Amino acid sequence: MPLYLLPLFPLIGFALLILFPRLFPGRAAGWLGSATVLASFVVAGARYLGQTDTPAHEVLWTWLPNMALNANLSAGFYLDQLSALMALIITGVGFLIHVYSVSYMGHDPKFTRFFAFMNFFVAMMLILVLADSYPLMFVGWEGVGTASYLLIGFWFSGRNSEASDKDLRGASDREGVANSNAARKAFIMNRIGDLGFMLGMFLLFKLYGTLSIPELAARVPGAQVATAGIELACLFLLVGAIGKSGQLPLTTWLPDAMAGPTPVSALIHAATMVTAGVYLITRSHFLYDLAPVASTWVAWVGGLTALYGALSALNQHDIKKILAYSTVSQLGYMFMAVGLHAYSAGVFHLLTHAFFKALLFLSAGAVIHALHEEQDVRAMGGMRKFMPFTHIAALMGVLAISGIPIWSGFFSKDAILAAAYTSSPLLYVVGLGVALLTAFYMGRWYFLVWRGEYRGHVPHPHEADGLIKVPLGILAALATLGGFLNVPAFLGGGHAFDAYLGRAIPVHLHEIPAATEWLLTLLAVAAGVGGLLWALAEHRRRSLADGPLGQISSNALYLDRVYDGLIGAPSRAIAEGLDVVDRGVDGTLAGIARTSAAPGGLFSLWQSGFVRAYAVSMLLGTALILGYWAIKTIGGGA
Amino acid sequence: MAPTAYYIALSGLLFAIGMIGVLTRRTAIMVFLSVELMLNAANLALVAFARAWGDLTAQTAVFIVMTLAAAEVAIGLAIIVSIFRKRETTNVDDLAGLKG
Amino acid sequence: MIHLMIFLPLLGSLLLLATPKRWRDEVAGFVAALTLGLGLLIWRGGGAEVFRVDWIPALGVTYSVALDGVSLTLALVTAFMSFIAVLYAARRISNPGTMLSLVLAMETGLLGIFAARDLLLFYVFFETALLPALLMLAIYGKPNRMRALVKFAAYTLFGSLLMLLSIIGVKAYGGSPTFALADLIQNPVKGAAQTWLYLGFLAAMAVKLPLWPLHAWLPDFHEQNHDSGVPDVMGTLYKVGGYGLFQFGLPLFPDASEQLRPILMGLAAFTALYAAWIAFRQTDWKRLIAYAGLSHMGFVALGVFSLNETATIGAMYLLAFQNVYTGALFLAVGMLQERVGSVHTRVGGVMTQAGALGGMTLALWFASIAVPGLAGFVGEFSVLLGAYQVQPWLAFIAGLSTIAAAAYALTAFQTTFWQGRPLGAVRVADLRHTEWLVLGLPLAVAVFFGVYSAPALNLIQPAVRGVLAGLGGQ
Amino acid sequence: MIAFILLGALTLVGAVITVAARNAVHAALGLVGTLLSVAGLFASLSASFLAATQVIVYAGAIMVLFLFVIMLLNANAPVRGRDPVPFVRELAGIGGVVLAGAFAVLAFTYKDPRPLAEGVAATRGGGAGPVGEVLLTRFLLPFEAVSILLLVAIVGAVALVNRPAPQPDGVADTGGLTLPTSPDLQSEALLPEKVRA
Repeated sequence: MPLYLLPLFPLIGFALLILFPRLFPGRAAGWLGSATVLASFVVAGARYLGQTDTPAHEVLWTWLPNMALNANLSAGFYLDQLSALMALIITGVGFLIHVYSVSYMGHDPKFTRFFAFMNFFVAMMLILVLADSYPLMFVGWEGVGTASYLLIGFWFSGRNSEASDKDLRGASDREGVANSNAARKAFIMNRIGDLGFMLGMFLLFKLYGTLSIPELAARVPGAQVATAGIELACLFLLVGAIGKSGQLPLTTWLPDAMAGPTPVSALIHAATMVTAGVYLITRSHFLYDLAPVASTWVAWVGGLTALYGALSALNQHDIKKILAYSTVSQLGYMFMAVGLHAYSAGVFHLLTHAFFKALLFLSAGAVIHALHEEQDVRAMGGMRKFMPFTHIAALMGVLAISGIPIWSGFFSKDAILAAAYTSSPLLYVVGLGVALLTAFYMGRWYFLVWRGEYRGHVPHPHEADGLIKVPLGILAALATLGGFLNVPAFLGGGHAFDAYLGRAIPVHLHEIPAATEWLLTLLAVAAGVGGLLWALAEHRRRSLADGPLGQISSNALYLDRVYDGLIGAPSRAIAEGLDVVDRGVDGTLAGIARTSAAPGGLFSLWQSGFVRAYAVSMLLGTALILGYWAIKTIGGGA
Repeated sequence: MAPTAYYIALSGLLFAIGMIGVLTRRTAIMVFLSVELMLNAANLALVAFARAWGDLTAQTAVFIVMTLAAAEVAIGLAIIVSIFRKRETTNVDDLAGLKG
Repeated sequence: MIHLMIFLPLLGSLLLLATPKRWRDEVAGFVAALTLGLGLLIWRGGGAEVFRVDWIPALGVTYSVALDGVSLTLALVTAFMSFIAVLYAARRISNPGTMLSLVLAMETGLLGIFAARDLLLFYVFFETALLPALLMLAIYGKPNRMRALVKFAAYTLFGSLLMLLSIIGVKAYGGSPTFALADLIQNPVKGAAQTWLYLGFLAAMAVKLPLWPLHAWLPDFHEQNHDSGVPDVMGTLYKVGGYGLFQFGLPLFPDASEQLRPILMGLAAFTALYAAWIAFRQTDWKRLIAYAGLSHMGFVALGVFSLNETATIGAMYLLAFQNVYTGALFLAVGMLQERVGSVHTRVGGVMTQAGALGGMTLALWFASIAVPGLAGFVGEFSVLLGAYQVQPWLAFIAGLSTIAAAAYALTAFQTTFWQGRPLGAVRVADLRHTEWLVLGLPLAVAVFFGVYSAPALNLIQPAVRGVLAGLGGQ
Repeated sequence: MIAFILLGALTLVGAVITVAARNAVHAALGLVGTLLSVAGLFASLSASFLAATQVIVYAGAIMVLFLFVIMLLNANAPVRGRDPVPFVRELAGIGGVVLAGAFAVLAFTYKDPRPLAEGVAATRGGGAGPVGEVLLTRFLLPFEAVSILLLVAIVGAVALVNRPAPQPDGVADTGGLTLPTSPDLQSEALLPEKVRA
């Protein structure tokens, strides 16, 4: 089966749903949308099973001028172990979330449009991971940004924009403005990153004369290029990755992006799109391997973001915002891993994170649904009684993300921490601290939502329906058992995942004595368990609602305000100023026109309409010319 | 026979007198009469040159100028008459509708 | 066939004056469609070779025309967008005879500009196209149109005058027997004279690009034009400065363009950023799109001035296809104005009631701000990539405008189409009848050439290579 | 030479009377004097046909027309009033003198290209025969054009002077001249009846 089928199926779904929405009454649109993603999943599965060690490269058609080696760049798809894995995650998790959405979005008037956008997103994400060149990857890159924009702003006029009640309408309008602003912010911040990505491409082209990834991979190791150039290119690409993955300093759009419907948060802002930055760096491993400084930057950006996200998550009160900051933090882990050249560990965490974070978001969505759009954790509690199935699923997710043994997060986080320990002790300490904080805020989330007494306003919350339970169940199973794909050697495993990915991405094996490994593992587990126990203790003391750090954490370390003051406000002011200047250029010219019209005024005085005035002018002119002529004749003739 | 230069000088003088008339008189008809003077000055010069060069072309031109003058007088006087009817004046300074 | 294509719209324009009112729409549409059809036939036939006869032998003016490569691409886009403009004008404007006639007359001027291979003929068509543009503004403009009109005419005529002088200078100093491009290239001007003549030529092209600081006519021109946006489409097509520089400027003034490269590139990059930044502040849709177009023109100029093959290809690609989506955006604004009675960007909530209009506008905006997969990206990316190879910092400055572009486009879109519809505001109808075609066809073109660029690339790339090879560089 | 001096003096005297006379009839008569003198000058330049035409057409037909109009409009009353444009008279005087001087200077630098007798012979005395020959062969087209011009002038003169039929409500037609900016034209309904008569 050709690779282009992968993005083609969801694209067809998108085209049908957006062009002919009337053809799909009721839930038909949801089923069509899910079916196209399932079809892609089948293709991805088939390609995975039929995969060999040589990557598949299928060229489609000529696209961009002169951007391959002495030729025009073609659009084409490229499938190696990394992209096969990503394609499976995207279509698999994507399919589950589509099914979930059929129920979750069932009552939304824009149901069809929602699935159109979701399909569009899946198609773009598949193009991103399957692209055989950086520009084509950029298509998917901005395409997912576009989809993200559309979906964050899905309720662009609020959810009650047609309400006749004045208060309801006013609230809806405010919600609309907030949603729209969040969407726009996401797109613009992504664009900042995209400029970095573009500059990286330009520099790569300057250095190597091609933007095709296979050609680059073949050319880079042997080429005689100054290291500074590679470092700079890698830093440019890092800017791109930072923008897409919500890393510091371009992180503030990601928490705001929770304005979108919950399945969107699960699919785009947790499981897939935001991990594109990790994918980009892993895909460019042949460059980062040659750029130690840039790699260190990647690792530190990741480490600091992990810390930032964890600190910001400590005292959030929105059920989705906690998860959003958690995503920021976990993405930081992945960056840390790939920055330390532990690509396999980073991608493995990407995989397990996709499972447990999607699971957490979807169960949060189920709760929000049950409580009629209530999102404040202080108005929840005790949901365990009302929604036992969802509770179990959510618990699996919490245990996974906290790194409790046998759950998937344990294995992936452990690998990252091990890599950090060998490369940079300082980063290891940061990582370990973040692990503790993670366990705490996830424990806080769990206890506030599911335990204690019910504080909600809805009399009898209902358990989710079957369509929601199935994806939750599957994801819970994956979040629990996914870690066994990559059991490390000292635990008696065979590094199956590392070996698989190692066929495409070189794995830098860290030689750590087994004893040290055990020690590291114990420390990590201790951090996870400690964090959960800390949360439990606070829960017992009923002081959990007010997390540590107070306002500083709630306001996400005031980063938003700093940006608005440092960048937003000045650039608006400059725009204002330039506009005035531009009209002023006009003004200046108008002034010149007036000045030149002043002698014109004299002339118009002369144009008095009196015939004789005109005649005198004529006479004077004639007399002047003839007089000059006569004088000249006298002078010359004499 | 007087040399051509004399005729040209006379023509120039006549032209200048006509010009001054055009500029100083305010009655439309007087302006018209002065214009006729200027036309005659030009005619005189043309005929003088025709003799100097022995070419009848200039005389033809003078003939045509005369015809034009006739036409011009016919139209011009008609305009003056109709203006006078409307404005009861032939003072050119009152006719300042072309003010810029 | 090429002559028929150039002059058919003019014939149609004259024919319209003699057509009964009820048939005017049909006649104009038929003529515009026929012109486009002829263009496509020429394309299928591999373009039209240079056709040359003497026009005014005493002055050395020839009638030399050709449609190939870049000029064919632009001519096709012009014919296409004129057709769209005619479609919309027929639907929107009551008793549109004069407007249709002017649109068609302008189409002839524009096609002539692209086809001309004689500098003086180019100048003649250049001025021919100006007249309908002025008339459209004068007849159909808004109350403050006189100011805009005077400004537009003053800038353009000032530039044209300098261009005429340098055209004459090129022939005089180079010693060419005629004004035909081929002859002029055979007899190049040498030394400092070339630089001065280039500057004169540049002045006209910079007005028409437009390039900062000669752009001030553009926002007023669009702001004051008819609400339907039809004249704006033609005005967008009239921004032929980039083409003129490429087709005539580079071959005739190779040394000068090499010499002035950094300065001109700087000016172009600055224009791109400056316009995008100002656009952010605009609250009038037409001014906003005008500044957006100005920003694109900065990119076009950056590509042409860089003398880099990839960048120049990108510039021509961008020049051709920005006509499509910028023009369609102007028409979308026309539709918006018809519905809400305003071109202000703070209307709010239009998309809650007119989903298709909002969606199409958004998609066209995405094309305009160069989201990959749409036509704007191919051009803009190539320009930036090429320019980076020559002047990295200038490419960076121009690249900043992609961020500003997202800001201005999405802000205006949001405050008009998203958010809540004000209580008590009139209900907005969605797209109807031909409006679907008017927005849908350009969008389809923008998508098609964003994904599959080969048809246009096959025309542009050899032409650019030919011109740049003539410079002896790159 | 003597003839030239005499005729030239007469011409200038007539011209000065034309320009300076307060009475329009006197001015017209002065012009007649000038025209007749110029006719004499034409004769002295051996342009006999033109001299005759000058007397018949100019001094005869045109001047009669002038006098007729002057009498009709009663326009020989001098017009009084301030000059609306400053220094017109002074400027006109200076300009006129400079012009005349320049003409004179230039005229006296002119040298006859050949003996004048040769020229006279070449123009064959400028009689009706030679002039008519040139006029009806070489300059046939201008000749015809001029005839058409005359026709147009006649029609135009008739159309201009022709008074429109009075409107039923007593408001006179503006004759197509609608210049709303001029208050004079709008108040023309108030014109005294005798002007229309």
